[in-house]
Amino acid sequence: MDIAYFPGCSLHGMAKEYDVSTRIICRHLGISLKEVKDWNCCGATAAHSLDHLLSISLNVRNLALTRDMQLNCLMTPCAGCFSRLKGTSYEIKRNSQDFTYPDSIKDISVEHLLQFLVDRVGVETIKNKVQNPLKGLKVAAYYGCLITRPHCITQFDDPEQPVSMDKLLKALGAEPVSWSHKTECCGGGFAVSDTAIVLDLGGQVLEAAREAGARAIVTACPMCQTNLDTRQKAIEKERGIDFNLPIIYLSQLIGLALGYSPRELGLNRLLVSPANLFS
Amino acid sequence: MQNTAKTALVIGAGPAGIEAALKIGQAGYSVILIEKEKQIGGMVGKLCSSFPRWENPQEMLDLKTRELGKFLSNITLLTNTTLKFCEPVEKGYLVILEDSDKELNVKVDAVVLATGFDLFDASVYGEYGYGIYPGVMDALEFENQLKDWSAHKSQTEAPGAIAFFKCVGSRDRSKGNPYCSKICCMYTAKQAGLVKELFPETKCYVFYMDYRSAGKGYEEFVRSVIEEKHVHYIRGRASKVLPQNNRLLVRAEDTLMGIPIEVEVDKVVLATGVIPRKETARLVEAFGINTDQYGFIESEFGSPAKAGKRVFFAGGCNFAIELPGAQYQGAAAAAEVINLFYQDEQEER
Amino acid sequence: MVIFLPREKAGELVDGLYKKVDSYHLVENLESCLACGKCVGNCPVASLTPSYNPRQIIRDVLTGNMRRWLQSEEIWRCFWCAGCYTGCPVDIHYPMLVMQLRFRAIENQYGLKYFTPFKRFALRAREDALTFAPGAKGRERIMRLRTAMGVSPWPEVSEKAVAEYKALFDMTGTTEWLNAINDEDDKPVSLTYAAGRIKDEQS
Amino acid sequence: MALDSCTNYSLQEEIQRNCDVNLDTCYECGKCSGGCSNGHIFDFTPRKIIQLIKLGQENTLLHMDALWICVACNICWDRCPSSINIPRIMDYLREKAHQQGITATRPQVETFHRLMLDSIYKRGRVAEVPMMIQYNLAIGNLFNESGMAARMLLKGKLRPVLTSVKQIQTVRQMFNNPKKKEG
Amino acid sequence: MNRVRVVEPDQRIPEVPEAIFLFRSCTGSMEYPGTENAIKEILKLLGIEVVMDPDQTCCSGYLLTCSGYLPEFSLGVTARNMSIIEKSGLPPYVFCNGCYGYLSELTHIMEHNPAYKDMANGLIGSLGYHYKGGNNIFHVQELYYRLKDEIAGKVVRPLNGLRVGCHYGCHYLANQYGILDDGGYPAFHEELIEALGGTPVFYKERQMCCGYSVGRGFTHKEELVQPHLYKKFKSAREAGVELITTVCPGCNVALDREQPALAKKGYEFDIPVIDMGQLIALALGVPVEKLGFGANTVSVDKVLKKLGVGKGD
Repeated sequence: MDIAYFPGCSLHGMAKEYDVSTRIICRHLGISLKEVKDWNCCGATAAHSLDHLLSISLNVRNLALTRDMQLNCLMTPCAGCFSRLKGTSYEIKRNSQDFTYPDSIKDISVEHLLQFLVDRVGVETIKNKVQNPLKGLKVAAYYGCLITRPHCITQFDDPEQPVSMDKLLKALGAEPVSWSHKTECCGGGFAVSDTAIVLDLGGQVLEAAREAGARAIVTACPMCQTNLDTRQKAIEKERGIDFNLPIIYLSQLIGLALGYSPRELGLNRLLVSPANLFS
Repeated sequence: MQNTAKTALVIGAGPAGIEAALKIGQAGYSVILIEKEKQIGGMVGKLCSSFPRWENPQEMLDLKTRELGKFLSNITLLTNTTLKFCEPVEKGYLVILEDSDKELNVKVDAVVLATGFDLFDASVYGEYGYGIYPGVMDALEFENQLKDWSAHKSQTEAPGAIAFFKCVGSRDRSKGNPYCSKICCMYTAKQAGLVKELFPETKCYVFYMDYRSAGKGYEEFVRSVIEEKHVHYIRGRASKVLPQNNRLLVRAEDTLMGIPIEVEVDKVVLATGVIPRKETARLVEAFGINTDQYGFIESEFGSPAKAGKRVFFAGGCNFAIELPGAQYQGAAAAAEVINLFYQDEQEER
Repeated sequence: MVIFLPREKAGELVDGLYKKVDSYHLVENLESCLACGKCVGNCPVASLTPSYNPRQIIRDVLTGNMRRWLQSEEIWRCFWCAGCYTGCPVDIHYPMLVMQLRFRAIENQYGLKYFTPFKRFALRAREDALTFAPGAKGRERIMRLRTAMGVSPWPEVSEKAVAEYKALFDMTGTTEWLNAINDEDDKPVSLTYAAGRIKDEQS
Repeated sequence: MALDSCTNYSLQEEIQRNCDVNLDTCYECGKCSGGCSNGHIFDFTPRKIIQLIKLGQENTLLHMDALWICVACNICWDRCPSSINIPRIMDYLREKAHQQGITATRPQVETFHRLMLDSIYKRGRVAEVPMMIQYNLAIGNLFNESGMAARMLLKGKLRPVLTSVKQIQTVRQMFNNPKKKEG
Repeated sequence: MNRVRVVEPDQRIPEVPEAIFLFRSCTGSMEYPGTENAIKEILKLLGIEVVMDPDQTCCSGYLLTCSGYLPEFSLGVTARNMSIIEKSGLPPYVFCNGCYGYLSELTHIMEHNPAYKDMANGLIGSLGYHYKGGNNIFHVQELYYRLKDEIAGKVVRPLNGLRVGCHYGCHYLANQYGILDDGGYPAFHEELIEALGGTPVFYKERQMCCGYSVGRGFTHKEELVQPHLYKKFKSAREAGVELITTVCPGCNVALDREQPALAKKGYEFDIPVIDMGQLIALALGVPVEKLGFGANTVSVDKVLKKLGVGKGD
């Protein structure tokens, strides 16, 4: 099937491996991703923090570009972009802005990779395609703030105790641990600008995952990944605990199960190396 | 004199239904009292104490059972029985009652619905982790727990701390229940008080928005729980439950201090709100009567207990209600039925 | 920079603290506090020092949060006008609570600097059974005034009275208790109820 | 808390109009604040913020620290029994503070946001490497995080190759919309 | 809370005593000796004998107790003074709210907690005293109000519309073991003022504490007491108050002595503050030199001029 694909800035930068692996698994699942032509940044935290109207208009442009491609489903692997795009379509549907938009862009459904895989592709389909199941790999499924929250916008899974990713991971043969911080915030928005907050919040998440006995954290959000991955050293120093928890993208894990090599999926690009997980 | 010409069907043998059946039976008319459970008593049968006087509801039930026994000639009690089918006929209904093996066709002249209420399904609140963390239980489960504890007090070791969350599934627009379930404040106070009775060392925290104790002796009851039993009330709706070293960590704001706080407890009891029974919806359809937007039975204008043509109601199927209230309504419904029957007889003469 | 205020841990609270605080049994009905805040509305100090909040102090005593009020300057600000008590729907004699909170503070050597002036007065009162009896210069003035009115130049206080007043001081151990207090070991207090939570403190 | 002298009694209406919320539905239950990711370091918890809006304490609100440490995790919005969109309110207040040129209690946060917007203005997308450099210049610490940056560079995470939007003017014109004051 | 909070004057004082025990107030007798004297003069005119006992000591003061005296001591002192009063067999009258509140508070404590009574008796027993207990404490203002009409009849120097603002003082109002009038909104001082031919002014902050209370004037003068007093005086001036009356030397000290400090800060009020007794005495024609206005910081002269009383006569 043809799907409009919105990679977003981080997948063109720091989170390249996420982009790559997503494209790989989609190809494998017979989905042709049509990257939105000439897309622009969703505005991220900055836009909605300082200029709400801007953040709306930026995403309206993206939606409009999608419509020009005659596609009515826009999929993005980035939780941030997802939240902004979906939020925008939610707001223009409620018409809370005193502007009018072409109706055609209102019924473009914005979906996050996870939601897309679970709802459209289906866990079974993926399960059947698994080449080498990730036997007994204990992982913590980390959803973060933006994939399931707020429910009135995302309309996907339980906002507090989501299960979709756990289902997916089970299908891959992995063992998702049950843990407390599935949807607690890692402070990603402040990754650069206020490290103290990140160390505090991110630390809580890592500790929870460790206590639950996970050997890796699976995420579907480049901010969470970058944040927990790059800050892990600092957090370890602050808390005096040696976590050594690789933060792996969902798409990479699926890729592995589908039989692709770690190198193709860019697992080597993670700061906390997952090498020992698959040896 | 005894008049068995007229028969009333009372559906549900909770306090309201029993009361209605008794009054109608005592007035000399015959009554069929059906109960889908094996036991009579409804909700009350599941409780281990009552407010505002710490009485054991079981005693009250036994009393009522004895009274029922006195009127067996008039009152037929059928447990494990449900209403299978009903069709309106002239001055009454033709109903088919069914239990495990047999069916029973009767013509009844009036029907009293006393199907009671149900408890809100707390698992809707992901943040409280009901059904995920074993320590988190809803109000009824905790009543059982209390019964269990008081039964084998000696061999249970006291829990360190228990947190009670109020307004779970009540006063929550986002969950579609904007109404106040009315009884939770009181039964929470009761449960917390009982815990302190059993284990004085156990710390009890009640997270509340405000406690609503409108009723004879209710305010005094709650205050006594706070002042004499030293249950600790924290004003603020609990926000999150996290597992922490095999206990539960409760996060909330103490809105009186304006400070986010954390409490580590062993059990979390959710004071779940009140919702209409599913069965009620079926009956409502069968008898063609009105309900409010939530599915609670509505009374006809100007009448305390009349729901439709020869159909009356009592107790929890109308709204959350405590034991005495249910009995009042049972009596009220009975009065209407008796009056109706009397009118019929006048016409027949 | 970020000051990381921990979330308050209910576990750290002292159980039944109010019983320990109210050692003189002067506010035994403290637990009946309805937290209605009428006291705060009546309070002249609260209107000047927003962080001073009788309701919150009572609450902290009840919850057993020792730390905050013990090191707070707030408890030393109370005017003892008892406006709170006058209005209280359950007749909690808040001033009597504050009195005992201050005892505790002194025991733990917090805010001694607020007490030392009274220590001076007390020890002088001990000398002539009159509180606020001034020094030599003041005495002259008083005598001048009183003579002008044609009354005894100094209030008639008998030797007996003075002696027995002093005696009571010593019998009850008040004297050495007072002398034992010296402001060297004064521990600092601050507006703890304002700290970190509520920023603008302008009155 | 001392009530602010300059009270804006229309603040509540203003916020309700712009943020599509109804603050009168607030139960004051504090569920938002109890779970708030950063609630324990907020100077005003979300519950208080709503109360302050009702009291029209605009000045206090625009100067508070909470504006700049809210992580926009949406927990408050999602748990609120009246589903009040608190994150949007925070955005609105932050935007207002920014437009009025009130210096943020966390300047570096504001700087970061501004640089991000600049980058979007320049090429329609965020380019991490140049932005980090600018940021370090702005906060006057050239070697901030440089150690980490090096490690990321080794992993090939920081790619100097920059992609941009072709029809950049369509993006730029969004910036000059009348509603936005150039700050 | 079934305590009677408010009583009628003739319940409080069923019949007017021929003689009373006047409880000396330290502040009253030293800071404003005029107060004590005025009372004696008035009661002489009303034909009531005043008895004072040199053996009576300071009541040992709210100020000190609630800032850290040991209650053991305070109880002892109170018991001792009360037993002296009991010996005299006269009704005890105080003219200082401090003494009033303090005595009634501590006697109440001893009544409601016998252990303390025994403890106190144990203390004073060694000095040869015994405290029985169960007596009422009265405040002279209650007597004034009880005798309002007599006083009105005896007025020779009417206040001819002098705008007087009253200050009740907290420790009388807050001490609700059966006081005159409603602690929430008292008005009997105003009635007295009217009886004397003055114009009572119900200024906004008339019930506001004097700020001297319990010595915050020594520890928090700058940041608390002065802004606090500023509010009170401001509202008084806006209401056009020419004179403030107190029934407590302590309040008098606070309201009177603090005004120069406020003036230094640029808040000039210059409202004289005298004791209710002194004002009544004036109206009853007691010679002004017997009232010791020399003790006041804020000069009372312009009030005296308005009443046509020269310093001399």
